[in-house]
Amino acid sequence: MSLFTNILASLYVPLLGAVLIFFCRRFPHIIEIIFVASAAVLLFITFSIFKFGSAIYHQTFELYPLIADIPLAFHVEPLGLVYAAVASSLWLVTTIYAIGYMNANQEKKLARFYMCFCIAMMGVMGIAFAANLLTLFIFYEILTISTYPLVAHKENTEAKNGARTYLGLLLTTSIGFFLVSILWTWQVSHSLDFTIGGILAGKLSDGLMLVLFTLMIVGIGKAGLMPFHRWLPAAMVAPTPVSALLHAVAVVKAGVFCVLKITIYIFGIDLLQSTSANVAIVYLAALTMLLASLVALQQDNLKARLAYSTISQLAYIVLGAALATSASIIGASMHLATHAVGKITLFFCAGAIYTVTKKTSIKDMRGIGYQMPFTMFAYTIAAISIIGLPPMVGSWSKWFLIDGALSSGQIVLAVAFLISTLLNIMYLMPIAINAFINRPASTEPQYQEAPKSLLIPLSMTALLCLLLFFLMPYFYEFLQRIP
Amino acid sequence: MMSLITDLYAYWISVLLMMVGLYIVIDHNNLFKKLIGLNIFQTSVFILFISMGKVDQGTAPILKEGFETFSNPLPHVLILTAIVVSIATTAVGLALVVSINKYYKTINESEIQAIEREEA
Amino acid sequence: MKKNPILRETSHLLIPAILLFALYVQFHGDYGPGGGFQAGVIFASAIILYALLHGVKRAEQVVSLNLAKTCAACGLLLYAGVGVFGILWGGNYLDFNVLAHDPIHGQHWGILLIELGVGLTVASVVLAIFYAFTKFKK
Amino acid sequence: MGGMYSLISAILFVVLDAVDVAFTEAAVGAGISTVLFLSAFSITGKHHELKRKSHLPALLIVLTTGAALIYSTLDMPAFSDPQAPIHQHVAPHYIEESYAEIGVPNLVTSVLASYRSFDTLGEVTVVFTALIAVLLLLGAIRENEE
Amino acid sequence: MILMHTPALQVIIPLIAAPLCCLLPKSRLAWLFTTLVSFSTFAISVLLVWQVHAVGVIDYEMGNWPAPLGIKYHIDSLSAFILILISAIASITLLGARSIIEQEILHSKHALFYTAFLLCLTGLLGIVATNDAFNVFVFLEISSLSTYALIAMGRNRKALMAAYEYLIMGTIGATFILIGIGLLYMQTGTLNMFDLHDRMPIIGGFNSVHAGFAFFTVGIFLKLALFPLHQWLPNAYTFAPSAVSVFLAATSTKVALYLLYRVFYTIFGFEFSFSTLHLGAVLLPLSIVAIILSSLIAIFQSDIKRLLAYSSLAQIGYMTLGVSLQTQSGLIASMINLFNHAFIKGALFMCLACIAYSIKTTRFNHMAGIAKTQPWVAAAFVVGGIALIGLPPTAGFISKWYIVLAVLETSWWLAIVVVLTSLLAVIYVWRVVEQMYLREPLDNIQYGTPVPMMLIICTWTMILLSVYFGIDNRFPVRMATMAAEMLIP
Repeated sequence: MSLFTNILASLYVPLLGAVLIFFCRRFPHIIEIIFVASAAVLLFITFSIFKFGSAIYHQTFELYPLIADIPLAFHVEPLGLVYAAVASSLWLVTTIYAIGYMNANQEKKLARFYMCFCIAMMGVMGIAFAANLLTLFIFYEILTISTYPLVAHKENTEAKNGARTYLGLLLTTSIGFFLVSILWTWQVSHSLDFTIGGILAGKLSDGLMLVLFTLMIVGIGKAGLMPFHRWLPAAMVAPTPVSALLHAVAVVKAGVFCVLKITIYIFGIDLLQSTSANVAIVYLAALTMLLASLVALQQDNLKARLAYSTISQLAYIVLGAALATSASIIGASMHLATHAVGKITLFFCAGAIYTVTKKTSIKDMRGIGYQMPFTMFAYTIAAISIIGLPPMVGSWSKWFLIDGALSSGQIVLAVAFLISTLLNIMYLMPIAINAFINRPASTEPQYQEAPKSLLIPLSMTALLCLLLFFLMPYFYEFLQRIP
Repeated sequence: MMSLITDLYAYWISVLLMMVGLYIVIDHNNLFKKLIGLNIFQTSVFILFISMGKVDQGTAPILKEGFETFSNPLPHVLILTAIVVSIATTAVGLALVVSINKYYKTINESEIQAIEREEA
Repeated sequence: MKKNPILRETSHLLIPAILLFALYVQFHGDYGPGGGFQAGVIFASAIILYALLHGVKRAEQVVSLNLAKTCAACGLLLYAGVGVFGILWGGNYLDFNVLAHDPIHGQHWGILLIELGVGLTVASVVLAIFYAFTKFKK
Repeated sequence: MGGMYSLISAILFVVLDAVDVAFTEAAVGAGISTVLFLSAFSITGKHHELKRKSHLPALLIVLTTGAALIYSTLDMPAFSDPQAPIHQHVAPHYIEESYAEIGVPNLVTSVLASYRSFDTLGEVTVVFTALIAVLLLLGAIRENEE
Repeated sequence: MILMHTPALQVIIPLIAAPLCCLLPKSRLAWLFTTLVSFSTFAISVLLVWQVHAVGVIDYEMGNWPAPLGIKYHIDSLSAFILILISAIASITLLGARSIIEQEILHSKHALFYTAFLLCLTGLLGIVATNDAFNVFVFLEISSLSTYALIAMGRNRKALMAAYEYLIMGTIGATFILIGIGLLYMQTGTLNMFDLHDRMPIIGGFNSVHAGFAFFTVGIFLKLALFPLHQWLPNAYTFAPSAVSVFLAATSTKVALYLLYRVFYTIFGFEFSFSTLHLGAVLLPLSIVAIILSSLIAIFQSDIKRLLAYSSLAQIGYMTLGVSLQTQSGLIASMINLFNHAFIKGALFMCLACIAYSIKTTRFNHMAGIAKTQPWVAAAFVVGGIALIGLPPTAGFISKWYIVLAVLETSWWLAIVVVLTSLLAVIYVWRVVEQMYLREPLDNIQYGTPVPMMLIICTWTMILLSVYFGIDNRFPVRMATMAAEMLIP
C-alpha cells in the first residue's frame, strides 16, 4: 500500500464508517460493530504510515485545484504523524468507552451520534495530513460543524445554549480572523503550502507580521486562548465521551496542532524570533495559562474544572509554540501527546463516576475511592501526569517547555510555568486525596466499581501515562526531526 | 435662447407629459389612477421617440412618386412595438386591480395597507 | 343599451363594414398605413361592439372564449412557424428570402403570412381579454 | 378621459408623420384601453378618495427625472433636423435599399415585418403573454376567499 | 443543422412550446411537455457552452439581415454562462414542481400556469441571448408580464398586491430602460450593442448620453432590486407560489445583473462607465448598505421565505460590490457569486417548497421540530444554510473566498465589513436550524402530508450541486474568468 493510498484511506475509512452507520441506523448492534471496526482500521492505517520511515516526510500529494491554483493537497511530517497517531489510538479507546457510556446512560439518537463522531475523525485526519492552509481550513470547519450535533446531543435548552456558544465562538473566530488571515497570507506570498522555514520571510514589515501572527493564532478558536475560551466549558453539556473527544483528543488538539503547524511551517521559527512577531501571543498564552488555572480552582463541577484545566494546558502548548525555540517546540509537541493521554483518562474517570453515582459535584466525591478504587487510582495517575511529576509522562513535556522558556531567556515565563504547576496540584490532587483518606458517609448508598466497558479504557490510558514515560527517549528522538 | 426653444419644444412637451404621468403613478392612492398615470408616462416616451424621427418637409415613410424625403421609419417601428407592450401591461395591471378589488373590497392603497396591518 | 332599436339596426349595417375595413387594413398594410396589428384590433372591436349590443352570450355563440384562445395560440404559432420554415429551407430563422424562388416573392409571402399571424393573435387576444373582464364575477 | 388623451396623442403622431403609429394609438388608446378601463371600472365601481399621503417624495422623484431629461435635451439635435445622427446611420439604408430588397412601399411595414421581424415576434408574444396572464388572474380562487 | 442554429433555437423552442402548451388539455401532460422543453433548452445551452469553448463567440443574424439593420444574436462566454444557469435551474425546478403546483394552483389553470412559466423562461433566455438593445426591452417585458401573473397565483391574497407593486415598479424600470435606449439611439441611430459601443467615443460627451446612462442605471437597479429600489422583492418572493419562488429567486435578479454587465461593460464600456461617469462610486455605498441592512432585517423575520428573500438582497449586494471594485478580480468574484448563489438559493427555496407542501406554511414558529417529521428536508436545509453562510466545502465558501480576496486588493475596512456581514448569515441561518432540530414540534401541525419523492430528489440535486461546485469549481471559475477578461480588456 503506497503512502498516498494510506493517507486517503485515513480519510475514507471514517467517512465510510459514517455512511455505513447511516444505512444500518435501524440496527444498534451493527452500528457499534462498524463504529469500533472503523476506529481499529484507522489505527492500523495511521501506524502503518510509520513504516515508510523518514524518507517520505514533506512529499506532497496534490489531488486537484480547489480554488485558483491552490490544490487540495496532503503530506506527512513528524508533527502531523504524532497528532494522527495520538488521535487515532485514543479514538479507538474512546469508541469502546462511548459505547459503554451511551448504553449505560440510555442515550438516544445513537446513529447520529456515532456518525458525527466518525465525520469528526475524518476532519481530524484531514487536519493532521493537510499540506496547505486551505486544505487545513476546510477540514477545520468540517470538524467544527460535525461536532455541533454532538454537543447539542441532549437537545434540551441547556444543550442548545451550550452548542450555540460553541458554534458561535468557533465560527466567529475561524471566519472572522482565521480565514481573513489566510487570505491575507495568500495575498502577500501567493502560497499557502506548509514549507520548512515558512513562506512569509521578508513579505511583511515587522509590525504587520505581528498583526498577522496574532490574528491567525487568535483565529484558531479551538486552541482555547482567552478571551475566546468560553466554548470549552459551554460544551460540557455534551455526553462525557464527547467531552473526552473534544477536550482531550480531537478538537482542542486540532487547535493547538494548527498553532504549532502554522508557527513552524508558515511563519518559521527563525522569522518569529527575528521579527518578534510572537510577543502578543506569548503573553496572551501565559495569561490564559494562569487565569484558567485560577478559574479551575473555583469550579465545583468536576467536568467544568477539567475543562478549565484543559484551557490552561492548551495555553502551555500555544506558549511553547509561540516561544519558537527548538526546545519549546519539542516540548509543545510532546505536551500535545502527553496531555491528551492524561486528560482523556481524567474525563473517562469523571464519566465513570457520573455513570455509577450520577455525581458531578466535587463536594460529593469524598471517599469515593473506597467504592471505585480502580477508577480513582487511574485518576490519580493521570492527575500526576498532568501536573508533570515523574514517573509520569507529563513530566517530560513540562520539562522541555520550561527549558525552552529558559533558553529563550524568558525567566518570567519559566516562573509562570512553575506557578501554574502548583495551581495544577491545587485543583487536581485534593479530589484524589479526599477520595481515599476520608471514608464515605454511612448515609451514602454502596456503589459498585464502574462497568468493564468503562473501566478497561480508562485503565488502559492510565497505564499509557506510565509506560510512555519510559518510551519517551525514542519519542524525543523522533520529534527531533521537526525543524 | 429663442432658437433653443424652437429647436427643442417638441421634446419638452413629452418631458412635461412624462413628469405628469410619473407623478400620478407614484403619488396616487388609487390603484386605477396609478395605471392611468403609467399609461400617460409611457405614451410620453412614445412621443419622445417619434419626435426624434421627424424630418423637415419629410412625409410619412411610404414610398410614392414625387416624394424623396421621408421621416425615419425605425422609431415608428419601435414605438408600434412599445405601444403594444404598454397596452399588454395595462391589461394585466387592470386584471390585477380587478381581482384585488374582489379580495380586498377596495382599490385604495392605504386602505389595503391598513387591512394588512391589522391582519399581521 | 340592448333595448335601443336604432343602435341595433345601425350596428347591423356597421359591423360588416368594420369587418371589411379590418380585412382591407390587414392586406393593404404593405402599401398604406396599417397592418396585422391594427387590423386585428379593428376586427376585434367589431365583435366587441356586437357583444355590447346583443350581450356577451350572443357574441360567444359567434366566437367563444376558448376559440379565441386557440386562435391566439395559432396566430403566434403561424408567425414562429414561418420563421422555422426559414430554417428548414436553409436560411436563418425568420429568413424570408428562401421562402420562394426569388427573394422579393419570398419576402412578400413571409410578410403576408406573419402579418396574418399578428392579426389573428391580436384580434383573438383582444376579444378574449374583453370576455375575461366582462365575465368576471365580483 | 383616457380615450380623449390617446386621440390627442394620435393626432400628434399624424402631425409627426407617424401614420402607422397614429393609427395604432387611435385603435389601441381610443379603442381597447378605453373598453378595458370602462369594463374594469364597471366591475370595481366608484371609490371615494380618503386621506392623502405626503406629496413631497413623489414630487422630488418626478422633478429629478424631468430635470435629467431637460438637461439631456439641451444638446440634442434640433427637432426635425435632417442632419441629426439618427437619420444618418441605419435609416438611410432602409429608405434607399428596402424597396429593392423587399419590394414593399410602406417602409414601416418592411422594417417591422422583415428587418426587425424578430422584434415583432416578441411583440406578438407579449400580446399572447398578456392573454395568458389575464386568463390566469381573472378567476383565481384563493384560500381566504371562503 | 442544429449546431448552426443553436442560438436561435435556445429561445425559439420555449417560445413555440408556449402556445402549444396552453392548448394541452391535461395538467399532467402540460407538466411533462414543459419539463421536456426546458430540458431540451438545457441541452442546447450545453451545446452553446461547448461551441463557445470551441470557436469563441457565436453570431446569429435573425432573418439573415446584417447587424445594424436587423437583429443579431451574440453568444459569448458570459451569455453562455448565464444561459446554461437559467436553463439548468428551470429544468430542475420543473422536474420537482409538479406536486407543489398540483397542490397550490387551481387544477383548471395548470396548462395556463405552465404556459406562463415557459414564456417567462423564453423572456429570460431572450434577454441574455440578444445583442440588440431594443430586443432586450421586448423580451424583458415578456418575462416581466409572465412573472407578474405567476406571482399573483400565490394562495394568499397578498400575492395580488405583491404582483401589483412589482408590476408598477417593474414597468417604471422597463420604461426607464426604454428611455435610455431612446436617448442612445437618438445620438447614434443604431440599436446594436456593438455598434453603439463603437460610437461611444464620438457621443461620450453628450448630455443626453449621460442622461441615458442615468436612466439605464435606475431602470436596471429597479429590476435588480438593489437598495433602495428593492421594496417589491420581499413580498414577491414571499407570497408567490413555492415553485415560482424557487425559479425567480434563482434566476430573475441574476438576469438583471447580466443586463448590468452588458449595458455598462459592453455598450458603454468599462472606461466610460467607471472612469468617466464613476458608476463605482454609486454602486459601492449602495451595495454595502444593501448587504448590512438586508442581513440585519433578515435576522428578525418571522417567515422563512421572507428571511431568504432578504438574504437574497444581501447577496445581490455582494455581487454588485464585486462590480463596484472596478477590477477584473472583482468582476470574476461577482460572476462566481451569481452562479453559486443561484443554486444555493434555489435549493433553499426548494426546501421551503417541501415544507410548505407538507405543513402549508413557512412561518418560523411552525418550523419547530420539523426535523423529526421531515428529516430529509431539514438536513437539506442545513447543508444549504451552511452553503449560504459560506463554509467549506460548499459553493458559498468559493464565492466568499473570491469576494474577500477581491476586496482585500482595494481596501481593508471593506474586507472586514464583508466578513462581519457573512457572520450575520450565521445568525439567521442557525436560528432556523435550531428551531428545526432543538424544539419540540407544535402539536397542531405535528404530522404534515408526506413530501413526494420526486420533490425531495430535486431538492437534493440542487443541494448536491451547490456542494459540488464548492469542491470542484473549475467550470464557473473558467467561464467567469473568460467573461471578465472579455469585459475588462
